[in-house]
Amino acid sequence: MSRLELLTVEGLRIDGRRPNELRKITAKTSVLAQADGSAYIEQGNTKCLAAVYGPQEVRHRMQILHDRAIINVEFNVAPFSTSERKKRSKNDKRSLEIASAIKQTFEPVVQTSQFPRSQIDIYLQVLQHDGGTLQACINAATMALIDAGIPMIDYVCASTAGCIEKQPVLDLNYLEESSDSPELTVAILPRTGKVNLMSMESRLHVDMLESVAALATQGCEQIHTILDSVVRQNTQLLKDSMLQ
Amino acid sequence: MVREAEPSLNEKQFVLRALKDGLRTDGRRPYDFRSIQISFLSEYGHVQIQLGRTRVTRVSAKVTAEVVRPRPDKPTEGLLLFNTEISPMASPAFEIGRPSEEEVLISRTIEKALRRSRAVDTEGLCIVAGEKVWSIRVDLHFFDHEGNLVDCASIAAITALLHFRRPDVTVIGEEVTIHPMDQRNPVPLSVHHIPICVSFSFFADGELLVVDPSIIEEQIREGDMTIAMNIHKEICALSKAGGIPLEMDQIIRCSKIATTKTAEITELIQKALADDKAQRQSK
Amino acid sequence: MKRSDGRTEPSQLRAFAASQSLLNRADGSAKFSFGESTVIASVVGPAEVKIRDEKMDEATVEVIVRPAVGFPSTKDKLLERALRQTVEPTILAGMMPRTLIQIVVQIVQEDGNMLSTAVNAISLAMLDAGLPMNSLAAAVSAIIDQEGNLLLDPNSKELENASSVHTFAFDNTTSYNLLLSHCIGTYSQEQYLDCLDACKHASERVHSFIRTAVEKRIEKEYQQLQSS
Amino acid sequence: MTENQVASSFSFKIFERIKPDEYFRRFIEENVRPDGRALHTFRPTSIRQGAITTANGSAMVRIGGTTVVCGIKAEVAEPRVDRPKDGFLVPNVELSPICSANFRPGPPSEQAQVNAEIINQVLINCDIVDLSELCIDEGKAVWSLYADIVCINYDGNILDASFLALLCALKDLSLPTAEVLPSSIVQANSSMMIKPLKLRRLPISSTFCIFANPKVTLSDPTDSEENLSKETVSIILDTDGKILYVHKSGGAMCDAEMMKSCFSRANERAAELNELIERTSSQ
Repeated sequence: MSRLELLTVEGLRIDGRRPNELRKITAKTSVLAQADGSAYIEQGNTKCLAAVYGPQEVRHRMQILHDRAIINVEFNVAPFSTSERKKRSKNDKRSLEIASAIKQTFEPVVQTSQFPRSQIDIYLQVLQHDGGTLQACINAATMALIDAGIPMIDYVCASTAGCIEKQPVLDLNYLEESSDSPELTVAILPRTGKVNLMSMESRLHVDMLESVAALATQGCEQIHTILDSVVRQNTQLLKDSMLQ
Repeated sequence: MVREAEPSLNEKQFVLRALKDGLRTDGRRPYDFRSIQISFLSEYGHVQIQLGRTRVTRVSAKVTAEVVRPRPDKPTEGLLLFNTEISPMASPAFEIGRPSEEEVLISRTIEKALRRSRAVDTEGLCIVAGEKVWSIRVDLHFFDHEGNLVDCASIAAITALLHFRRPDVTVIGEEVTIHPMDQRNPVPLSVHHIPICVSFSFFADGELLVVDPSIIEEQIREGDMTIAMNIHKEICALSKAGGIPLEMDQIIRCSKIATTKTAEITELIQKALADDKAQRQSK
Repeated sequence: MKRSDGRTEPSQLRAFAASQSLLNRADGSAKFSFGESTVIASVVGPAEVKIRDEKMDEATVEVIVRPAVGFPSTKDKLLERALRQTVEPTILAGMMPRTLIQIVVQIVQEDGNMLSTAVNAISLAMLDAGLPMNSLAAAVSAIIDQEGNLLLDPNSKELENASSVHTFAFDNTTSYNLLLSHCIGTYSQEQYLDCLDACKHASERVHSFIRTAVEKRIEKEYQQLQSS
Repeated sequence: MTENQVASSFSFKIFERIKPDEYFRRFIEENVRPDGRALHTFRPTSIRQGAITTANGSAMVRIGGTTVVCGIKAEVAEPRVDRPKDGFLVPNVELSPICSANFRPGPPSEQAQVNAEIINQVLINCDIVDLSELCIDEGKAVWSLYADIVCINYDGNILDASFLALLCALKDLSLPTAEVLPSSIVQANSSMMIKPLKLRRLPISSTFCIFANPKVTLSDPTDSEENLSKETVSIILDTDGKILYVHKSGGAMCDAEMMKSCFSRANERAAELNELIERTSSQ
């Protein structure tokens, strides 16, 4: 396999972005009529839909917790989401891992102790996959939870960063992700800057970790600004419509 | 499924108070690993790892090889498979056929640390492109769960891969001959680097941390993180799936700790392999 | 005659080895080997049982077999059922109604006779777990090779040359009852009865070995108690 | 029916339900079984070959209330790398909720898997068929036979019924002649049908169950008899009186004398069924 040139001489990336530039983000909330809260997010060509149901009755009595709500996450990738049709079952280890990571990310953030003996369902559906599935899912889930009016201590904003030829780059796309370069996904709580989730694949020198993580954190903060403005806009609209 | 008994409030408080004073219930300091015992069984590639001395975490790994057809999209690459199903032998909380969250995370961490980081040269496993390749499978058997299965499993898997020998092959034209072990010396796999997992548990809002958590520490922890690293200071996998939010500095500190632990463990593995080699030759 | 692994007698068994209480998470555990064939068994119970499997008048016995390599196949299912049906009659299950006795068998190394090795490992593990039992099962395998010789405790090389494979398990009551007979291949009734007889004698040796193993362990524990 | 009669017929049904073992014991003491059979008689058995026209070979077998259908479908497959000449014969037993309330929907039950495995092992180990007869072109294409044994109605003794059904379906099997064209496409000529598989021996299975109190052996147990007795003996013989498979487990009542009597009953049964198979095949 001939190696792809991922960085041009001018330091531009394969899709023309600068190393520290995010892809275009579009976020919408309340996209589904049936769900208690829902969101749709596009980060470049990665498209993800999230639906939140609950707090509601716990489905399996075995799982009831008496002091807080349980969070249940289901993650699904549409078979048409990649260039080659790949049927990935819901129980494939990778999907299970992502679902469990998202669940554990939101557990300390959602104020579950306000809803004892109940369950909050988060359903995630990836429609188009172009790198950074996990970050898109987390961002979509945050928006959907906010849309559902479930109390949280903060936003959870996620972003990826990698390292190509010793140059830290932000928000990898599919080509960059699959080229064997390291990919770090970070989710932070923007208010405190604390790291909630961190996951990395492929090899990265430990001395680079700090700078790559710092870049990812910057990305998270940028995403936070975008998501926050969407939420504020929506709330403003809602307020206006109520006042009329 | 038999549910794992939760530690009592008293136990919890005891462990936490001790940790605040920098002590652990099994007498270790916070950054200490339990003693690692590596024992080789009679076959090549069959290793048992024990963490600790009395109440041990015990995992064994067994490597086997067979000749198969390669995947059509990767005709020149051999296969590397891991089987990490955990039986109720390790702890009655595990169930057959339905992977628990813990099992999924262990399996994915091993996959990422050993396969995604290309620890084993899979292209060297090709015999005839598009026709025949070696399929190497690593079966992990979990015997006792006294905390930190993932580190124990990663050490077992990589040690077994380093120890394994496959039968030699000669290819003349289309003809492939596989030489039985007793006719020609078997050959080792080519292993590029040795990734070692180091796990951390966090307590008291992420202020306190321990390396190589025991089972009670795992039960009462607020968050966890696993870093897989090799001796070249490359991080092969890092996963902190939720749990208590941490400061970035804390994570960077953990990566530094992991660097030294990795170096120590790698040395230990290499010594054990050298000892075993000497022993086998003297026989 | 000389056998492929250096044994000189057709009725010679490979060296037994056993250790007990080697796992700390299980209620009872044991490792048993015939030569290179090694099995670890663990026993948990009496424990909570799933409502679906609950029996009102006795304990539910579950056996799980984990192969040394790969995922469990239907072959292991067959082994599971044979093992369960062999050891179940030796447990006083009526004393523990509505509970679960879970037995996990991990095959460590395969060199023939996995069924008989596993029966012996389970027996030892159940003793270690302190389950109420009425007797103790012990098993031995034999083959009839292509030349018609009866060989006890065959290794995997001898199994390749077998025309039939026989495994028998007996309890240790005075009448020495037959608990299991699992025989496959082509053979006559006389050959079957010969194997039955040979295995019966050999299993007495396994029984006495198990007895000494347990006695030694208890003695050791007692001494430790005394000295401390 | 008078009121009295209703009451008595009602009460013996209740008796059967609440004290099944005692109900059964009273029958056995009179040397008769609840369905009117003597202790050692098998239920009436019938065979219909070629019951399914869409299959390459099929048979329906009834043993009393137990009905099974075996259909064999042939597919072209690539042989294994290490056995380039051998085809495949894959038996599969299906026990769905349709045939009895004992079975739950979902993945195959233990009983179904175990029966399929017994059939498979006997086929492999007892020299019944020669799989190289299924070769189309060495190393390139072989026939793979999927023998699905579906139970329609379950009333005990599934092993005997499935074995008999499989055997008759194999006897009924006919395949088109096939060749591998230079373009490596397999062409089948369905106008030329052949009977590729010769059965080297005719394995016939007989199952018995043993009661502890009173100590008796029953041939061909029904579902309710199977539930009452845990100890069973299955014997597979060929028509020359060679034993192929003996399995006994589940209790400690059976001794060598009982085994001998089972052998002689199994021999009689084998002769009887052999005649029946001959008669059906010649029709």
